[in-house]
Amino acid sequence: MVARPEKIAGDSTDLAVDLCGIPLATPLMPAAGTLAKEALDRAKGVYGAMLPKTVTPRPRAGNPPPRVAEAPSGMVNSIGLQNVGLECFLEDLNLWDVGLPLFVSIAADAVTEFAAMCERLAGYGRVAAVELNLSCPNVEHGGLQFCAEPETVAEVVAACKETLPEKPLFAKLTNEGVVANAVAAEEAGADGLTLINTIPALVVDARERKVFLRGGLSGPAIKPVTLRAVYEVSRVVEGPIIGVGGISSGEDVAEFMIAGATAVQVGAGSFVREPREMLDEFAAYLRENELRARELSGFI
Amino acid sequence: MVARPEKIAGDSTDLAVDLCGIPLATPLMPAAGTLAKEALDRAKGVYGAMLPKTVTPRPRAGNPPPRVAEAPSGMVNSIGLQNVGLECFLEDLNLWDVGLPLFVSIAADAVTEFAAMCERLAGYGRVAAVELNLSCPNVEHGGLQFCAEPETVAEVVAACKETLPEKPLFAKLTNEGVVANAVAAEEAGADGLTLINTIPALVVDARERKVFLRGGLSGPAIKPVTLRAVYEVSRVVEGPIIGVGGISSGEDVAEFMIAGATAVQVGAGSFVREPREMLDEFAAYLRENELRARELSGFI
Amino acid sequence: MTARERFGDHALLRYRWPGQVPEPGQFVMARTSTQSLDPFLPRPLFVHDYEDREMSLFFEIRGRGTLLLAEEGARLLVSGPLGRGFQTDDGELVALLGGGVWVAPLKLLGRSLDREGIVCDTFLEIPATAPEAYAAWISESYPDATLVPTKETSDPSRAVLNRLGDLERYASLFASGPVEMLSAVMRASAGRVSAQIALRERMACANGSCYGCAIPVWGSGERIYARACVEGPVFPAEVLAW
Amino acid sequence: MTARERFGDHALLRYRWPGQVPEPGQFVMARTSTQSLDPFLPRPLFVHDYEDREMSLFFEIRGRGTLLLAEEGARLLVSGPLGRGFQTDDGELVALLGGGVWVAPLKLLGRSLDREGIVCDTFLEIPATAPEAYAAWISESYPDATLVPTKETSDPSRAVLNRLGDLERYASLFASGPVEMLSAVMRASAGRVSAQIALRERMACANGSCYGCAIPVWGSGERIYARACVEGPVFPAEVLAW
Ligand SMILES: Cc1cc2nc3c(=O)[nH]c(=O)nc-3n(C[C@H](O)[C@H](O)[C@H](O)COP(=O)(O)OP(=O)(O)OC[C@H]3O[C@@H](n4cnc5c(N)ncnc54)[C@H](O)[C@@H]3O)c2cc1C
Ligand SMILES: Cc1cc2nc3c(=O)[nH]c(=O)nc-3n(C[C@H](O)[C@H](O)[C@H](O)COP(=O)(O)OP(=O)(O)OC[C@H]3O[C@@H](n4cnc5c(N)ncnc54)[C@H](O)[C@@H]3O)c2cc1C
Ligand SMILES: Cc1cc2nc3c(=O)[nH]c(=O)nc-3n(C[C@H](O)[C@H](O)[C@H](O)COP(=O)(O)O)c2cc1C
Ligand SMILES: Cc1cc2nc3c(=O)[nH]c(=O)nc-3n(C[C@H](O)[C@H](O)[C@H](O)COP(=O)(O)O)c2cc1C
Ligand code: FES
Ligand code: FES
Repeated sequence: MVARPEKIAGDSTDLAVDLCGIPLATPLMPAAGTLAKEALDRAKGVYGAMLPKTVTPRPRAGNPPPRVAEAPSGMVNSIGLQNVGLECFLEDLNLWDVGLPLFVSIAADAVTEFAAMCERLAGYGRVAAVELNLSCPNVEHGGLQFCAEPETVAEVVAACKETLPEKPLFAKLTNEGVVANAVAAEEAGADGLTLINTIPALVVDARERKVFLRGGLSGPAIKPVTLRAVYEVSRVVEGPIIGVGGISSGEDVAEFMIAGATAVQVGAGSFVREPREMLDEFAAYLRENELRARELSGFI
Repeated sequence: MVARPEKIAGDSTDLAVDLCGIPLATPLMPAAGTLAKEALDRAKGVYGAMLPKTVTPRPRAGNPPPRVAEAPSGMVNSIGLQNVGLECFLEDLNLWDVGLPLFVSIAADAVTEFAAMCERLAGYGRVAAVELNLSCPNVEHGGLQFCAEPETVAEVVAACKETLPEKPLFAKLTNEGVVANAVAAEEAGADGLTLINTIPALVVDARERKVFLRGGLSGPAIKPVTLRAVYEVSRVVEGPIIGVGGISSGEDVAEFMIAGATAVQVGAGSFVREPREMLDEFAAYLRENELRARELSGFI
Repeated sequence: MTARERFGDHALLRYRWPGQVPEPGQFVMARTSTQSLDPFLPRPLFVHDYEDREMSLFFEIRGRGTLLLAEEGARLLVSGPLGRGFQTDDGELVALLGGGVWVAPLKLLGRSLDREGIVCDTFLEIPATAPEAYAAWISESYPDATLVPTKETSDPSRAVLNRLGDLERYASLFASGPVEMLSAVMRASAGRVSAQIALRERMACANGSCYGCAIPVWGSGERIYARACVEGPVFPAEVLAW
Repeated sequence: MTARERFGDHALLRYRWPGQVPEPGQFVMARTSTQSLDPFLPRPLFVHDYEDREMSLFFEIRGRGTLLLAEEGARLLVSGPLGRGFQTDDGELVALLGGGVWVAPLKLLGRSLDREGIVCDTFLEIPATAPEAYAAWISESYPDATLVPTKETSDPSRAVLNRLGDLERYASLFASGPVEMLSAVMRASAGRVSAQIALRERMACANGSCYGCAIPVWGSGERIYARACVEGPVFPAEVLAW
């Protein structure tokens, strides 16, 4: 890992990037579901955009514990989208006002609900962009994930683009079938893509001889898989890619941008290291290589 | 990780399992491509079966270096199936004679070639079973992997079963689409399944700003993903599953069997720890829990 | 790092702590390295004691994380203190109930009650199976505590409560022990005496972000999930929806 | 572990080695922990020196693995010696050519040539950029060596060769240095003098199993891949298919 520089990030380095016309002071932002109001102070001066946990049309209690388990160089989680629901979220929208462009991540049980949420968000000027969490079960299709097939991905994206034409729309996909889904999303009108969500995983408790947790794997363990997804997709789509999965250092940020990402999100990595340190490391990397952030993305 | 027991494995513990009628003294075997002739001594008294690197119809030089890179809790490799080809392999077959049932892993460019290899192997009584490496490119289908679709999986398995009806046939699958492919393989006549092959991954060299390696991820990093595959597939197939992916301790072996595996393969883990230690740990686990190996598999 | 002691499979770490002064019942996140990504997560551990800028942790060696923390010569990286601890406002007689390694946070609690001039009776369960060294250490570090060996009763979870006798004598109960003991205290205290209970749930972020450390509680009549790392780890018994 | 020295971003580790006696040019696999799965792979390092059951490694701190190995107080876990080293059978005048950190294996080679009564001239490239401490250490640990500062020439890769002069004087050349230097030696020696070259390629298993450490060589007229960990790391120049 790159050593921590004396200078703090930004002052001497051009970290700014542009995401569908939204100017970001740095290419880092929180991954959906990994930065809560209680920890907002970590965002200031570090992140280029704000992204709260996925919101659903109605409040969700979430899954019973255990919800997290450790894995080699990573963790498995099954939170169950615990959230207060769209209306409460919108009432408290100003809580997320930290002077950063606000991305809102949404999920729903049905295509029509996705579209309705976008329509509701259209009225909020403070919302800079919307991220569609397509890894949630599609109740109309027997609980199959929306991103299980390119057809449903296209369906959701098209419906949302129609009700929310004026704001950039990011489709967040899982690794399985990512290239086909990415193409489908872009053709249906997605302005950008967020790659990737957690990878389906299982943790077994050998002592109790039972399944301990069925959830999604994230953290450094999945970094090589995410980099592959970003790289392959960047070769077949036009729009910008937000890379997410396994970032825990400034060098990781550089790797994702080199592989084809315009910006990155930090999730599990922010639980074990300060995002500020990652940004400092990334800034040091840019200085050493005499590059500006925007020059790095899609280097190969 | 379980502490190393005083007793050495086996003497007090019943480690034996049965795989399609093939008795294995222990549920451990090498993962294809991770144990060469030079290291055979590690197999004796540890593994329940022998499994050499995948053989192809003709010799293959393999890929230019670099072929391996480290990843968080794992490694990425792109060897390119370097091997001497089926005929040389068969000439030196006795090299693999260490008193263990011999599994032979094969790969080919076309369905007909798979079938021809099986026909050739039929004559060799010393070959106990055949593992079909379906993660190799299908030249007839524009280089798409054989396990890219259930249809091709079924096609290869059926063709091989026809030319080699008398030996157990194991279909080795990748994680993508594993459940559908597993069902297809079993319906086409596969006696068992090997889950899983490496996960497509990319390693970026940030210093040089280039792709360092495009290959497959293996090692502990993928263990939760592999366990999930074994678990989900074990719920929909009848035949035995050989679990492979991320095993580096005796507790890992137990976890795979609890999740639904009848036996396991050790790959990258054997590069960093002695398989003998893993077996000792597994034996200690069985003693602590007063279980025999065969009682453990599919516990949940 | 000023001291690292081992009692069988338990360990006590002492180190200088120039940082924020901990409340009793708060916890820290502890790890041994920043270079390695495995074990990935730091481990949550209650602040066992704190005085004169020295903090200590008392824990059971369970798996790799605690094993590494207890290892001779290992580095110690601590962040905290975190969470919402015991609320000790009412100045009368209170009772401290502990069991197993979970007695850990009660040392600092006893110390601060003392400082506030609140009298407290301390009852600590000692499992019949507890190793010699461990039992010896407990009686030494909790000199005023009544030790309750759990063979004494058929129902270990109630052992300490039985010994406690009439609950109404106490302004409040403070409990940290095995889950069975905690739920027994919860039930017994209901509607009779205020009780505060120190809970544990697996954690990842420890700052409220991941929603991983879910504890079922009553929120305006509904059963909802609170986060042990920010709304806890200490909860009033009456809000718990176990 | 008997000693751990640092010269800028280079480190020297000395430790007791009761195990198998190493040949010059052989390597070991070194790591600092078995508890942690990250960094995952041990690091291949040439045996720098060996005498009286004491082995040493000399390496450059490149990334996390070597950083951890160089860290004060870190454990050291070593397996080996591994691979096929320098073959020193013919008893005449030979030349040792080294450069950068890759001079590492030449210390033990010089020692065993000495023992076999083979006279050797040693030429070591010192990059113009080399830190003071490093240069000082080199001249101290290779007292008889001719140091060749690479600013001396426009083509650093040939610097050592130029200094060497007439190759035919030597029965064989033994080279370990930067890749450019090695290929220069390979070309220059072709058909004139036998040369043995110490190569590096990324490794995983280090026992021949993974086919990861591929080195292109000529095998019965064809360009094939040999494995540096078992057929190497030292190769006769004439078999290399660079
Ligand atoms: C707020 C809080 C305070 C705690 N204070 C203490 C303390 O003062 N002393 C102490 O001994 N322990 C305490 N724990 C539990 C401690 O965090 C776990 O024992 C530790 O994380 C286990 O890590 P490991 O790597 O050793 O074991 P792992 O290998 O992670 O797991 C080994 C076993 O430990 C158990 N375990 C793992 N994580 C937790 C967890 N978060 N909570 C409960 N059990 C777990 C599991 O049953 C697992 O089988 C506390 C936990 C929390 C949440
Ligand atoms: C047979 C053999 C003998 C070696 N002997 C020595 C020695 O005596 N002294 C010494 O300083 N180094 C030696 N090396 C190189 C050494 O193994 C690497 O520098 C080390 O693995 C880097 O690990 P790291 O974690 O510090 O760096 P990493 O974080 O793994 O990588 C940092 C950089 O090191 C380079 N690197 C990584 N692995 C290798 C490798 N296997 N070979 C070459 N470069 C690599 C890469 O360019 C990478 O950018 C040897 C390598 C081999 C194969
Ligand atoms: C605790 C936790 C909660 C998450 N919640 C969400 C969520 O609400 N919506 C979503 O799209 N992704 C969610 N994710 C996935 C992350 O946004 C991210 O895609 C994934 O974790 C990979 O990134 P990482 O390796 O940096 O964690 C969550 C991940 C974690 C670890
Ligand atoms: C160096 C290396 C070479 C491999 N070669 C093969 C191969 O020839 N055929 C095959 O089916 N799988 C091959 N694999 C995949 C392994 O058999 C195994 O499926 C995978 O590595 C996951 O197991 P692991 O995590 O224990 O390594 C190889 C893996 C590695 C690391
Ligand atoms: S540990 Fe993340 S919310 Fe409590
Ligand atoms: S490192 Fe595995 S074959 Fe050489």
